[in-house]
Amino acid sequence: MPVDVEARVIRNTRLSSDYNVIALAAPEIAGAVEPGQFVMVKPGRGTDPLLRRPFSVFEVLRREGRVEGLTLLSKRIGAVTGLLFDVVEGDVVSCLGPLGRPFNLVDPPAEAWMVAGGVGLAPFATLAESLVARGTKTTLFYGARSGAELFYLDWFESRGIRLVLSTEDGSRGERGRVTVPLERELRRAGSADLESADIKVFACGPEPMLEAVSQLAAKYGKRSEVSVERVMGCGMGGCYSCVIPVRDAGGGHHYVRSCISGPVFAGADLAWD
Amino acid sequence: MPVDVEARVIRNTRLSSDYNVIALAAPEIAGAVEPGQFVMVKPGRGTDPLLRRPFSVFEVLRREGRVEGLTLLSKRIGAVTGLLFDVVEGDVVSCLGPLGRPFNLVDPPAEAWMVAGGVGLAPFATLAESLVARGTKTTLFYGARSGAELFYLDWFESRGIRLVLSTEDGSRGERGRVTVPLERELRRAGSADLESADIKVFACGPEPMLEAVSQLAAKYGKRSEVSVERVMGCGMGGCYSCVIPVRDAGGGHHYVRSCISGPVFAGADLAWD
Amino acid sequence: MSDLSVQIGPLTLANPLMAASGCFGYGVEYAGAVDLSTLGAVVSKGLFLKPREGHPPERIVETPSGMLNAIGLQGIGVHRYIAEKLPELRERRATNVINICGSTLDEYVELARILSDADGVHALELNISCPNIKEGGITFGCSLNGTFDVVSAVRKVTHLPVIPKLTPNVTDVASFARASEEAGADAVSLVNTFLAMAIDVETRRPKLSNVVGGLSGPAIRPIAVRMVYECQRAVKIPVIGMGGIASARDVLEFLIAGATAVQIGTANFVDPFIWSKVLNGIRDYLQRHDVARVADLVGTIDTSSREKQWTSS
Amino acid sequence: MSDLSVQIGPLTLANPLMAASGCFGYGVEYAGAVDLSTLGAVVSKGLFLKPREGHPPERIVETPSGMLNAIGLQGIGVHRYIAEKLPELRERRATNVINICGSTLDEYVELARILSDADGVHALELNISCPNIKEGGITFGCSLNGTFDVVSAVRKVTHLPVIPKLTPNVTDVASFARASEEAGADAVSLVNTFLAMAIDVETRRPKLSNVVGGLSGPAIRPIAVRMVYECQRAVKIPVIGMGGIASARDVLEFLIAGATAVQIGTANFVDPFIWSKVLNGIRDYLQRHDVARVADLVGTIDTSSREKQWTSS
Ligand SMILES: Cc1cc2nc3c(=O)[nH]c(=O)nc-3n(C[C@H](O)[C@H](O)[C@H](O)COP(=O)(O)OP(=O)(O)OC[C@H]3O[C@@H](n4cnc5c(N)ncnc54)[C@H](O)[C@@H]3O)c2cc1C
Ligand SMILES: Cc1cc2nc3c(=O)[nH]c(=O)nc-3n(C[C@H](O)[C@H](O)[C@H](O)COP(=O)(O)OP(=O)(O)OC[C@H]3O[C@@H](n4cnc5c(N)ncnc54)[C@H](O)[C@@H]3O)c2cc1C
Ligand SMILES: Cc1cc2nc3c(=O)[nH]c(=O)nc-3n(C[C@H](O)[C@H](O)[C@H](O)COP(=O)(O)O)c2cc1C
Ligand SMILES: Cc1cc2nc3c(=O)[nH]c(=O)nc-3n(C[C@H](O)[C@H](O)[C@H](O)COP(=O)(O)O)c2cc1C
Ligand code: FES
Ligand code: FES
Repeated sequence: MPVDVEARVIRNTRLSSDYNVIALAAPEIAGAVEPGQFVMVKPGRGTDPLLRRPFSVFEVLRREGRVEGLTLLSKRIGAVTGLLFDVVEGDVVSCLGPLGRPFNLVDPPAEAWMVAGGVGLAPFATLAESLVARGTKTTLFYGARSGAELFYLDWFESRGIRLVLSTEDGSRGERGRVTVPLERELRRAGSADLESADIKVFACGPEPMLEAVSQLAAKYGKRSEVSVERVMGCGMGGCYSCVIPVRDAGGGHHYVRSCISGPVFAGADLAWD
Repeated sequence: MPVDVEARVIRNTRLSSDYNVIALAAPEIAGAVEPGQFVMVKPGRGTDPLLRRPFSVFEVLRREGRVEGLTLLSKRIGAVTGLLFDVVEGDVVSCLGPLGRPFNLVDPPAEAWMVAGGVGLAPFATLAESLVARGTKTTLFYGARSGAELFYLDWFESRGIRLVLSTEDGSRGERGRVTVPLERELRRAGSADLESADIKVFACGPEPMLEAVSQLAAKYGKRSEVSVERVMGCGMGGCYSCVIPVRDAGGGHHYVRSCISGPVFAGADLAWD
Repeated sequence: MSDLSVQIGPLTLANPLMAASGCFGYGVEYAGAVDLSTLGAVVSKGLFLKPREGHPPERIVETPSGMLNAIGLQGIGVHRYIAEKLPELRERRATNVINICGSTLDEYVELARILSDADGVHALELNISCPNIKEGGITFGCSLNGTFDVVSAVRKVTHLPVIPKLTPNVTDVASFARASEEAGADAVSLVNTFLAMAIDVETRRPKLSNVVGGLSGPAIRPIAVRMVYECQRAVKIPVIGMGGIASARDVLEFLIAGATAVQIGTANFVDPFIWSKVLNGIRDYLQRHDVARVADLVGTIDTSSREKQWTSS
Repeated sequence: MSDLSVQIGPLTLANPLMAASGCFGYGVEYAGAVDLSTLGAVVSKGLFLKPREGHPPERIVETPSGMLNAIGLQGIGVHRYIAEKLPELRERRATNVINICGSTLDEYVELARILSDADGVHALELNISCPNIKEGGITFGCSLNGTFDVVSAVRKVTHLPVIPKLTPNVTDVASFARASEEAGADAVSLVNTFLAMAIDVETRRPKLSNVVGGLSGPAIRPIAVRMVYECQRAVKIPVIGMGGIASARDVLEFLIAGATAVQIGTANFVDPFIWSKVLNGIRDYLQRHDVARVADLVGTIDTSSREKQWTSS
């Protein structure tokens, strides 16, 4: 079960005018979290903003071998992300977690291809670490609006992750959507001149991207798991706000709560229609 | 007219587990404020807490001859004073002012006797400075629950203010209410062996204390001015929340808005019932 | 430059922003903070025929994202208002809407008569919705017949635009808008405050001296928007919307829901300089969205479903 | 140690804290966060006879100190509830209040019949107040006759305590409490959510797929407290209060206003560990104020005037 921690802000690192990384002293959560799980956070006091907001756990912080806390990668889009952008060391952020179903890892000789769109990078640092620990060959396809919004590249490279970058404005990596290089490489992998063709695709980003990635994976016969971001009121299965349609046996769909049945789903299970 | 300043917190000094002094970078207000005027402040963002709260301007901060900002002396009793207790350097506090009618100063040979109960000390630092600048002999009668809640004594002493202290628990100064030494000295002044018997009494603190001080002043034939603290919604005369009954010519009373007709009133004008 | 003017019956407002009754004193209090001629209108504090002392303190209490008030309509009465406040308001070229309150139908009629003869009065807002006083007012506002009767009686004695102010404390606010329209109102305004209370649990006493009070502020905004939306679809006369407006975004939300103009109340307490900020925000929006006249936004809410609709298997 | 138990008709609750319908899943979701047997009761998510898919997203939107929801009563239906959820709830010794919703009077009756035979059901809460669905429900809740009819029909077919849940979207909620009492209700609960809406001004589309939704959370608390106060004075049966409760202080406010028990909804989303915090806060208060039984607090609001009262000269 999740725990609720009144976490002290250890530091707030601004990456750009919209993105920041907040380090929180929440070792109880950081020690228990699995890649793909999330926390529900609330900065400040008072009842406005009222509800917590969901965030992937970005990094698990360790110091002298002990888990010290976790970080969140936040993109400023509204009330709570605005407050998180402005927190200072010593402020307190309520942090409830870990929540949700994690990614299902893959072991060698299978490969892992992670596909991140923008702030969808967030779940892939912990996923990468877990994959690397198992010796799984891992690639990060990472797309953003511009080169200035591609973060933590060194972090991933230093862990031996292969990077395939794209930006909408072409300022770094390939110009255009991240699905373009993804499809090219999937096609190439299908033509069997790659070492291994057992590839699992993991994706996080805007839903149209997740849909495209799922469909590409299916087209090239690969498994996929996607982490969806629906508006969540509670993160615990209590409110039924976060539903997403999944396919059922009869060919129809039904709504499931993405907070407890997800946020990670097999790409093939979602009813993208 | 008042101005609204998004004032940066320069520092937050905790004086006890409930009292703190916040220095705010609001030179526009600090440069215009007169003793007894107040500001309406709101820390944080969002709509809870919603309304600003009134605070006396405690000190005017000067650096190299220029007005740098002002301080507030705050006692933690609820939502906003709780937030103010916890602000850290760099936080922003909206600050609207200066507002309200100031004290009417006195010139030598008249003397000024300031009577403060608890956080009612707040308006007397600026008042003392103005009085001292005019050469007016000034005494501070200052009562609190205990010696640990008597603040800024050195500050007043170093400016040549005579201190008469009292505490409810007797841990410093005289035991009991501040009105006891006040009455004793008023009586003595009445008996004319004091240098001057032209004394004006200024008071700020809980309303029962203000009532007692006004009545004592009247009894001994002295003028008094009191600064009242009613719940204020706007501080500008807009809401009619802050009313206080004043006497009218016919012997009755009517409500006036303490934010614009006060917060400083002649003790004799208030209808203490 | 976009056209910000809006039309309330025969009255043209320079822009859709009005200062809400009881939240802007008599207007003169704010003359130093805002040039009154730049407001769409100033709605006066609620006026009775006679001066009133109002309720004893506590008169307000803060609640989550809102406040309760039970001022009890302290006021100087219509005659002193005309003698002491109107001249300055005229001089400052304010558009003055007078919020009138009666204990009886006759009082509304008399107030309307008196004010129709006064120089510088541009419209009458009929306060039939104040939750804070026992006599009159809300007893009209909670009855369809009462509403119809007050509005038509006032209509008969004045050439001024008549704007009944509706209470949200009813099951079907749109029916009150319809009754007002049938009775000859030029517009309706809503919402007044929600009847509410708060208790000090330590003393077990109500926090307001009047026990109950009216809830205003951002807390009520989603309910007010819904009510404006309902009323605008029910009547042809303009709807003036209010309740918790604190930003340009909030004004736009009311306009899109169907308000022709809006009033700002509680938020003016928090920020007396809100007016120019909101006006600039509206101008900016109109420009970004290439809308020529603010009036073109009114009621443009698009409720057509663009969601992926599907049914269960 | 203070006695926290309260009596709702024939049913004794261990304490006055109930989890509000739709805000606690089916209860089992929260079994890891709170020992369900320590709650006064768990009110189920609203149940229809048949499973329902509910509305498409967006289903919620945050508002100042509140939230709108238009879930549309997605649910598994009464039969799967009995088969799949009740056994675990029984095992965890939860006191189960089932929130039932019908499109017709007959559906309420059938639901009541089915649930009366199920093991582990302790009371029925009649949802005649959901603002989010077009069929049934609120059409009963907004009509005195409708309320009377549903309550008396259900009363006839069940031995379980019957608790109609009242809507706040009416002019005079106390009259609905009276109609419920006359029809044989064991208690009434209130408030359900306030009909409200929010608009995305950039797209000019409603933020909820259902256009309108129900406002809950701290924003509505002062209105809910007032309504509980009014109902408690109008009826002899217990009143179960809710609306924006987020702390022990808030619970005490409702009890003092006249609620015998309370429900917590939205605040459970914000803090699923709220239950023990609130219980501890209540225990602490009872001790500080030397109150032996929490039931002794109910309706103890003191409205006698102690203000200095005087009239104008
Ligand atoms: C499982 C999960 C993990 C997430 N991880 C991260 C993360 O690691 N980093 C991060 O920055 N964000 C993450 N998000 C998204 C994040 O929760 C939202 O950005 C946040 O809730 C916005 O809150 P706000 O108060 O700033 O915006 P609000 O003021 O609540 O909303 C501003 C606008 O954004 C829209 N909006 C709100 N939530 C979402 C959403 N989930 N998706 C798209 N639009 C939305 C609103 O409708 C509104 O129009 C995650 C979401 C989920 C569900
Ligand atoms: C002109 C003026 C100058 C003031 N100067 C100072 C100052 O320099 N330093 C300072 O610490 N305080 C000062 N006050 C009082 C200060 O405004 C209140 O303490 C503050 O508003 C409380 O806000 P809160 O959000 O912390 O408490 P809330 O959460 O709003 O209230 C907590 C409790 O305190 C009660 N309360 C609220 N306001 C007052 C009040 N004015 N008097 C008594 N009880 C109240 C409430 O009813 C409630 O029960 C001044 C007040 C006025 C009118
Ligand atoms: C302190 C106060 C006093 C008010 N006085 C009046 C009044 O005299 N007449 C009236 O019609 N409405 C009065 N109102 C209601 C407001 O005009 C407005 O309808 C309500 O506050 C909702 O708008 P808001 O949320 O922007 O404040 C008053 C409101 C407040 C807060
Ligand atoms: C997401 C959500 C779902 C709800 N579903 C139901 C429901 O199924 N049946 C019902 O009677 N009330 C339902 N309600 C209303 C709550 O039970 C409660 O009456 C209301 O939210 C006010 O309490 P609160 O402010 O503590 O949330 C729901 C409320 C919310 C927020
Ligand atoms: S977020 Fe509440 S059920 Fe998923
Ligand atoms: S505080 Fe609003 S009138 Fe004085």
